[in-house]
Amino acid sequence: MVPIEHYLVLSAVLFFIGVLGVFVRRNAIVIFMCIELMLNSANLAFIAFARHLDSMDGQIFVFFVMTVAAAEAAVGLGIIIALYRNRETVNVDDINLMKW
Amino acid sequence: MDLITLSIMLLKIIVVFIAMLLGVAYLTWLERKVLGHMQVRYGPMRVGWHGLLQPIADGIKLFFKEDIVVANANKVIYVLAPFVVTVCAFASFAVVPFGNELTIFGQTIPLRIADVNIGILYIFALSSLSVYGLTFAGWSSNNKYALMGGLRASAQMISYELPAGLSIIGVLMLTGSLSMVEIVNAQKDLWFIIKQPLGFILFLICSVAECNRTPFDLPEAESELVAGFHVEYSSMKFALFFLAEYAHMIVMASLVTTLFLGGWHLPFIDISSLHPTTLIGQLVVSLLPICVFGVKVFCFLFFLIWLRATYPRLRYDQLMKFGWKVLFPLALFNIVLTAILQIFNLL
Amino acid sequence: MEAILFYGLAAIMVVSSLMVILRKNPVHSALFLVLTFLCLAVLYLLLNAQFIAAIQVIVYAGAIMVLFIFVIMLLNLESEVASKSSHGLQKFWAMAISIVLAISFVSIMTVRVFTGGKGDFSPEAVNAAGNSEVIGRLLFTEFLLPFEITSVLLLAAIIGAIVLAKKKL
Amino acid sequence: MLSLTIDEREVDVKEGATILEAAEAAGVYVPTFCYHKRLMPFGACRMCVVEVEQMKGRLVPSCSTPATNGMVIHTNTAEVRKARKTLLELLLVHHPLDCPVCDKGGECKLQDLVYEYELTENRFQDSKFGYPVDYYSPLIERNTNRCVLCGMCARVCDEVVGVAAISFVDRGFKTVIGTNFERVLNCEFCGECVNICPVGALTDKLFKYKARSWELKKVNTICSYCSTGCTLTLGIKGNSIYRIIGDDTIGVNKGSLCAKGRFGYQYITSPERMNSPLIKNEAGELVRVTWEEALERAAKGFTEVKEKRGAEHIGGICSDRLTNEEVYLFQKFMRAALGTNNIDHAGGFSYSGLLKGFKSSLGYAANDITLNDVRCADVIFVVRSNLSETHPVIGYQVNMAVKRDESQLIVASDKTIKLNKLAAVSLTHKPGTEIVLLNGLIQAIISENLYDKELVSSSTEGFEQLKAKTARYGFDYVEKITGIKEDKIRETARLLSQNKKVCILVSAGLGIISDDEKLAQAVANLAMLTGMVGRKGSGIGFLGEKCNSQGTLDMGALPHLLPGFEEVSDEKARNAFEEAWKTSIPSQPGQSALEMFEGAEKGSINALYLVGENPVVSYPDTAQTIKALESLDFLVVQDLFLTPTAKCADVVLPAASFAEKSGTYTNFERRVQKLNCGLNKLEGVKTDLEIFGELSLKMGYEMNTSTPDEVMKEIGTLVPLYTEVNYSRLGEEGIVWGSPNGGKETTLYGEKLSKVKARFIPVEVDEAMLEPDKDYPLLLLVGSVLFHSGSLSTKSPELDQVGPGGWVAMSMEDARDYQLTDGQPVFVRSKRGEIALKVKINKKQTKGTVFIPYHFESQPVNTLTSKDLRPTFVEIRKG
Amino acid sequence: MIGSIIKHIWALLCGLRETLWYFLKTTILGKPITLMYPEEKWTPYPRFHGLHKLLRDDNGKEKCVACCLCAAVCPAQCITIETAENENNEKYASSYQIDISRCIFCGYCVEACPVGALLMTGEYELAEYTREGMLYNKERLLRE
Amino acid sequence: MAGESSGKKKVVEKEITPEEWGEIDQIIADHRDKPGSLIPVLQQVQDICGFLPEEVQNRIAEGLDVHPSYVYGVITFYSFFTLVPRGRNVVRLCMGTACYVQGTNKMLGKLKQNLGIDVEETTEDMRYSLETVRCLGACGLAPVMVVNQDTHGLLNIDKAIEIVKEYE
Repeated sequence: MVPIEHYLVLSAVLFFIGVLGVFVRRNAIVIFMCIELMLNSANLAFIAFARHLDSMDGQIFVFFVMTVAAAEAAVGLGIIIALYRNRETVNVDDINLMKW
Repeated sequence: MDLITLSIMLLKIIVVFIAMLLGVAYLTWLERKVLGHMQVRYGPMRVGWHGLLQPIADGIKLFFKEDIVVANANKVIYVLAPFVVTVCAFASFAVVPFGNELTIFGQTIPLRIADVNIGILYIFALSSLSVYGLTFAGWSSNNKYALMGGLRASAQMISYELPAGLSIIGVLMLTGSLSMVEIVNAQKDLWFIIKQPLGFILFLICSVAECNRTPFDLPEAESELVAGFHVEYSSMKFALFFLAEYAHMIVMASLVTTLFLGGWHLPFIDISSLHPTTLIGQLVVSLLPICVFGVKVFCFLFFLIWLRATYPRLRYDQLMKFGWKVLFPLALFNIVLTAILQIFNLL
Repeated sequence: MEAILFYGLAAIMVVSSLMVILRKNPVHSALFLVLTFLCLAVLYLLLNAQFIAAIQVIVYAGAIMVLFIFVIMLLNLESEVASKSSHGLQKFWAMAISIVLAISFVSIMTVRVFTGGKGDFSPEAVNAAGNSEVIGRLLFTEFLLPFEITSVLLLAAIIGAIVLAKKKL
Repeated sequence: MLSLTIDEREVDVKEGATILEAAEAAGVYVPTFCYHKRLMPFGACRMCVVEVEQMKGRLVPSCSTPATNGMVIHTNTAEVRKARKTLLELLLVHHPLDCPVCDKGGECKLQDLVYEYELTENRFQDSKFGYPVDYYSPLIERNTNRCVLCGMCARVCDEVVGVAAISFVDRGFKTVIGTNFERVLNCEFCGECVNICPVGALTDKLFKYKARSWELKKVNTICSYCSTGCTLTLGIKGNSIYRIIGDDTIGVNKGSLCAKGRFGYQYITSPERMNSPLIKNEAGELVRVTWEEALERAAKGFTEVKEKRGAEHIGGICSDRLTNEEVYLFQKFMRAALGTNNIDHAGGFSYSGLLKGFKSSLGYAANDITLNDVRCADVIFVVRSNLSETHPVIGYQVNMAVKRDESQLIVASDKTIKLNKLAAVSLTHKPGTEIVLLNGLIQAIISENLYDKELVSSSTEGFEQLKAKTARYGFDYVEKITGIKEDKIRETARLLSQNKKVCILVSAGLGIISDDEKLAQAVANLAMLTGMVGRKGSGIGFLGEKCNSQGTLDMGALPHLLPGFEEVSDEKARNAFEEAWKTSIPSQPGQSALEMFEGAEKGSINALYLVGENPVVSYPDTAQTIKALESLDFLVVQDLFLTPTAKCADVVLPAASFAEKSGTYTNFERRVQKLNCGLNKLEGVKTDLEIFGELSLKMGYEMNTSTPDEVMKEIGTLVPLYTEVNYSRLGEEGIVWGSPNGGKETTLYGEKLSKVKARFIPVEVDEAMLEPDKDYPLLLLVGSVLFHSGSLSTKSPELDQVGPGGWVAMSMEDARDYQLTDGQPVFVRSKRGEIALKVKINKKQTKGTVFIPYHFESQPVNTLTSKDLRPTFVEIRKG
Repeated sequence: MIGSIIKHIWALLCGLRETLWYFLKTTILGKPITLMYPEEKWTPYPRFHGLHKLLRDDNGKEKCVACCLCAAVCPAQCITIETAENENNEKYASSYQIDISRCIFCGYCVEACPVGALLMTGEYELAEYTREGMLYNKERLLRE
Repeated sequence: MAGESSGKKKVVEKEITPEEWGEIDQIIADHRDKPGSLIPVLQQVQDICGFLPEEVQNRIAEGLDVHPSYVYGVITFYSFFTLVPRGRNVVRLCMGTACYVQGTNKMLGKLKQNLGIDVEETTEDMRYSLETVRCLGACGLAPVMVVNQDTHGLLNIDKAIEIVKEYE
């Protein structure tokens, strides 16, 4: 039985890799993927706690998180496509105007 | 897990794998033969009696062909893609119950590789993973035809996975379980094709689309895209795609059989209730479900080939429109209908 | 067995998630992310959450990531050129994150805060009833309101996505 | 000027033009069979009928109806078309429809018109003629079944060529074009009839069944035989010439050709052509080697001689068949790369008269008339020139001038020649007495005060001297020497001096003795006296034997002249060349060809470079020539064939023929014309230009020019005469150097000799040397004949067939005296040697002379001749 | 609306019936239209454009007069003729060659022939192992 | 052609005597250098020799500076000139339209039979030559026959034979 701490550490590592990615990368899609990674690390923590506490709530939460992630992915990618169509770039440094 | 269980498990895997390979091989032969006859031709005739050795000849030919890796391809992904597809197709069969139980030498062997309680989800998960194979094959070839084929394939599979998934909700509602074995057992008396005719038809159509078969074979529409996502593949890599496609067909056939055609059950006769005393009798009773299952799978495969011989290809927008605007609402309608009927205990 | 599986998978996940942010080619990033998710799905299985594992594969790997890859291929993105401006920023954030990480490591490993009363859903109980069944029941009883709200969210997302992505309405 | 309307087009034409000519001027096409620009209107075919509004009620033949002012003509009305169609139907009644095997198929006028008039069926039916086909005439095949009786062949043969070998025979339905008693053809075989025949009745035998006309690529180039400079149209398929035709729209010849030009091309594809360089090995045999080795060897040989003995011990002789560019590079090679002035061409014989005589008298070594002047002349004086054989196409012009425009022709010749038929005055003199005759004419003109006093006094010098020297050539004396009577001399003198356009034509190289120089001076005297030179349309034509006789002079293949007639000793001129060539040129004039051969024997010449020259056959005194060649240290011969001379060589380099190279030839008119390369070079040969360039490079001197175009550019910068000449300006007509605007503006010497200071140089000959020996009573004449010129033509089997060698022509009287019959084998012997030949009795040969053509290797007539430039006498005995 | 859907579905079913019908017919009665080629030969139609043939006249003399019209009209330029004169002063083709690998079997040559010396036979088995084998010379074209 | 067809016919050999050659040369010499003199010369020569054989033609051609083929062409053009010796009496039968319909064709056959020669041939005794002409311009007298210079009209077969017989 792996102790829950290990799961949590893994979750934290993944989360911070995601954070780092968001800050480091300039490609909007990759940034978006990093956000997904962060969500998943959170999910891992949820599931680990659910297992640890013999509770189902964590899994239910993950279910909701996934739903939100799916919605977010749909809308986010829609935005990126719209952006690309207008600016011909997905580099966030180049997308620095509020309006165009 | 003792050693015997493990070895039996391994044996099952090997048998099923070899059966799949042979099935695929002779499925190609069957397809060519049936298509030929439907078009008033012979089909393969030269290699072996009525071309029976043709699949082997084809296999050898494919094996010995030059393996080309396109110059500007993304090498890793290019090589990876066919494996992804093949693995997904073959792995799906793991949860299919192709028979009841084989009792031999005192051992009771369930005729399935694994009974997972989310079996149906497992299959869906794998089929959604196989999308990667197609997409990457198309993308990594660095060829516009391949890319178009790959995009079409993934779009088509994603679109049709949805109505497919929804159309079996009815079955799941009736069964109350995601386990394949449970689903089969729930049809002991009456096949779900009777209880879920709409679901069956929807799933039938979706499964054809999932297999990328005519009339939904847009990903490899040769008149427009040369050969679709695998246009740049040759030799064994091409063979793997080929293998995967036909394995996928067999999986889909098994799925339809399991979900709607009662799996290994015979109509009106409950095989599992028979308990013959002789060894031979036991063997027959054990193997009969496999044959029943096989016949049903064969029928569905024949149906797929029959479709191919009959219908022309759809246009891409028609395909998408049909998936989203016809099948999707109908599947939802089927769920609602099933729910209502179940509430009033009519099913 | 379980431990080996966990550490192996954890290693793969860390490496592949690092690759997600290190590879220049967004397609590679996406691929590694898929690998991470698949490993995560296995971890879920280890954590006795079969349904979530399946959903993880179907939704994350099968749908969301496919969408990502779709978009990447559709936009035919070039490999990213490292921008100089982010360099200083990177150092700063690496520093910041490592500090936060270190703090969390220490806190997680040393301060055993995660103790509490056990719930009703022991693995045995869940397996007896069926994982999906349990989740289904909970969703339609205790969590009915959030569940319904989610559907509204999804509807909004569908409409939003269409509005955003469609060239001409 | 007349103005008329043809098919709604207004057109102005000259008075006297026919309707057809007017239509041509208006650009209206009228079909014809029997009309040809070069011929008189005949009106035989009626194909050219047109409708004239003023002449309602009938159709008029446009080729023979003069146009009148205000005529309104329709050439393509329904009625006209109907008439033409009916005519075609009638022609097709007897015409065999064997177009598939007819060599005219594809360029047949009848075929074209039948197609044009959409004649799909014939209302008239009759049996075909079935006359026997003349398969037996050499070179020309006559199939009278196909004849449409346009008569063009007979007319061209009569009107242009002046032979009339064929004519209309019989009458009514049975009329055919035939020869005398339907024998095989025995004519000049110029092929003009073949060229002009609109259908397949007269066809080229060489071309028979070889190829279809549409398969042939047509390349216009310049003939490589005589100095007329005719434009040939080669018919090329694959890499060989299948036929040669004349295109009547271009060239000085306007489509006319002679037998040599038309049929003498087979030497190009002769199997005897060398296709690899040869080197003499230790054993003294010539062995095949690569170009690299051969050039290496040649360069080494020259270098050795140069280093051991000095550059002045090397000599070079080129043929006057090389192009201007090649001659230029040759002399540049000799002068710049080797550093010697020992350069000459054609044994120093060809054109030497023109060179020395004209240059000393008139300042230019060039003619100042054009072929058109000959055609338009009032009086043509032909001196010692058998034009119809040596320059047949010029002969055609003379023929037309006399027959059509009634020019007066004066022929001074030592035997009866073809032109005598046309001559107003025939001066048949004793052999070798031309100069006496000319002096007699000068004396007559001066004594009768007929000379152009203004010109003589203003532009010339030495008149008094001339007058004094010629005073002794009284009529009696001249008659005694030449046999020409006083009245004929007087008539000639009057004709020459009282007409405006007078041309004198003289041939080079026909002399019994090499008195070309004196003859040229005598002719120049006569011309200056009568004011011919410097007058437009008049002048002297000194006709060279080879295609580029003039150009070879222009390009300075001479021991004492640089290109453009600049003296080697002239420091300023030499410096210009030295600067351009970046080398130094010896200031001393080199040795001439004959001197070089003499020097070879004496040891003052040790290496020779012979380009296209075959001295063993063509130089006098063969025995001595061979001796000279053998005493050389090193000999390089560059030729098409392995000639007897080449067999003596240390290095033999195979060269390309005229059809295989580009370049320019300068004809006797000074017209520089472009050769267009038609064939790919024979495997293993190089053009002379390439050889000179590469050899020079091997010798360590770089020419910097590799293509003819570049060479011509260099020539243009160095030679003022050729400044105008560059390839982009050389159209199909070429450029006449020294005459801006293509010769339209002025003559070479300028109006009234304004450009030069002309000098009378009195000439006299030693009449005594013409007295025959007792032992050798017959005077030997050598020269070229109709079917042969130089050794190339003898390599063309078909020409050899009509003009085989191995004969000696004798007069009937001599033959009777010696009791010889035609074809009898005899030995001809002189002091120097003896050869075996067959007798050919020629009625036109003058008594006391024999004639032997000098082209044939099989009859080395030069074993009889001497180098001392004195007449050769021979005796004949039966073999 | 429903009616039209049913109609369409019926049409789809009809299609299925048709293919099944052929399948059964072929499988049971076994009369496919396939020609088992090397064993069974196809009989070309009378106007099939196959290999050329040079004809001889009644006396056994070749009809070709070497007019080169076939070579001139050939759009693929696959006919090469060398002409010569025979002992009767008649024109004949000393060499007549068709490069069948370049021939497009348009039949213009046959139409162009003024003496009817050329014919296109039903010969369609023209595969060869060498390029040289695709060059049909006069002897091969004159074959019976 | 003319040359060939004459080969089939009976040709009577006749040599030209040296005296005749002398006369021929004289005629040529008289007409030399006069343009257009060929036909008169030919006429006079034929009067002497009775025909114009090849050697005579060549002599004339050479003498008048014209090509032999031209002479030959002129001779073959005019039916008056003959290449073979003619008989002393030349019988010319009109084959013009008027005469023909009046039966000269039959008459010709009869004459041929009677004289034993074909058209344009000469009897072996050199007495008769038979020729046909197109029209003599005496259609009013049809059928017409001309013997030497005498014209006989309104003939029938017997009359014609009678007339012919009168000429020696």
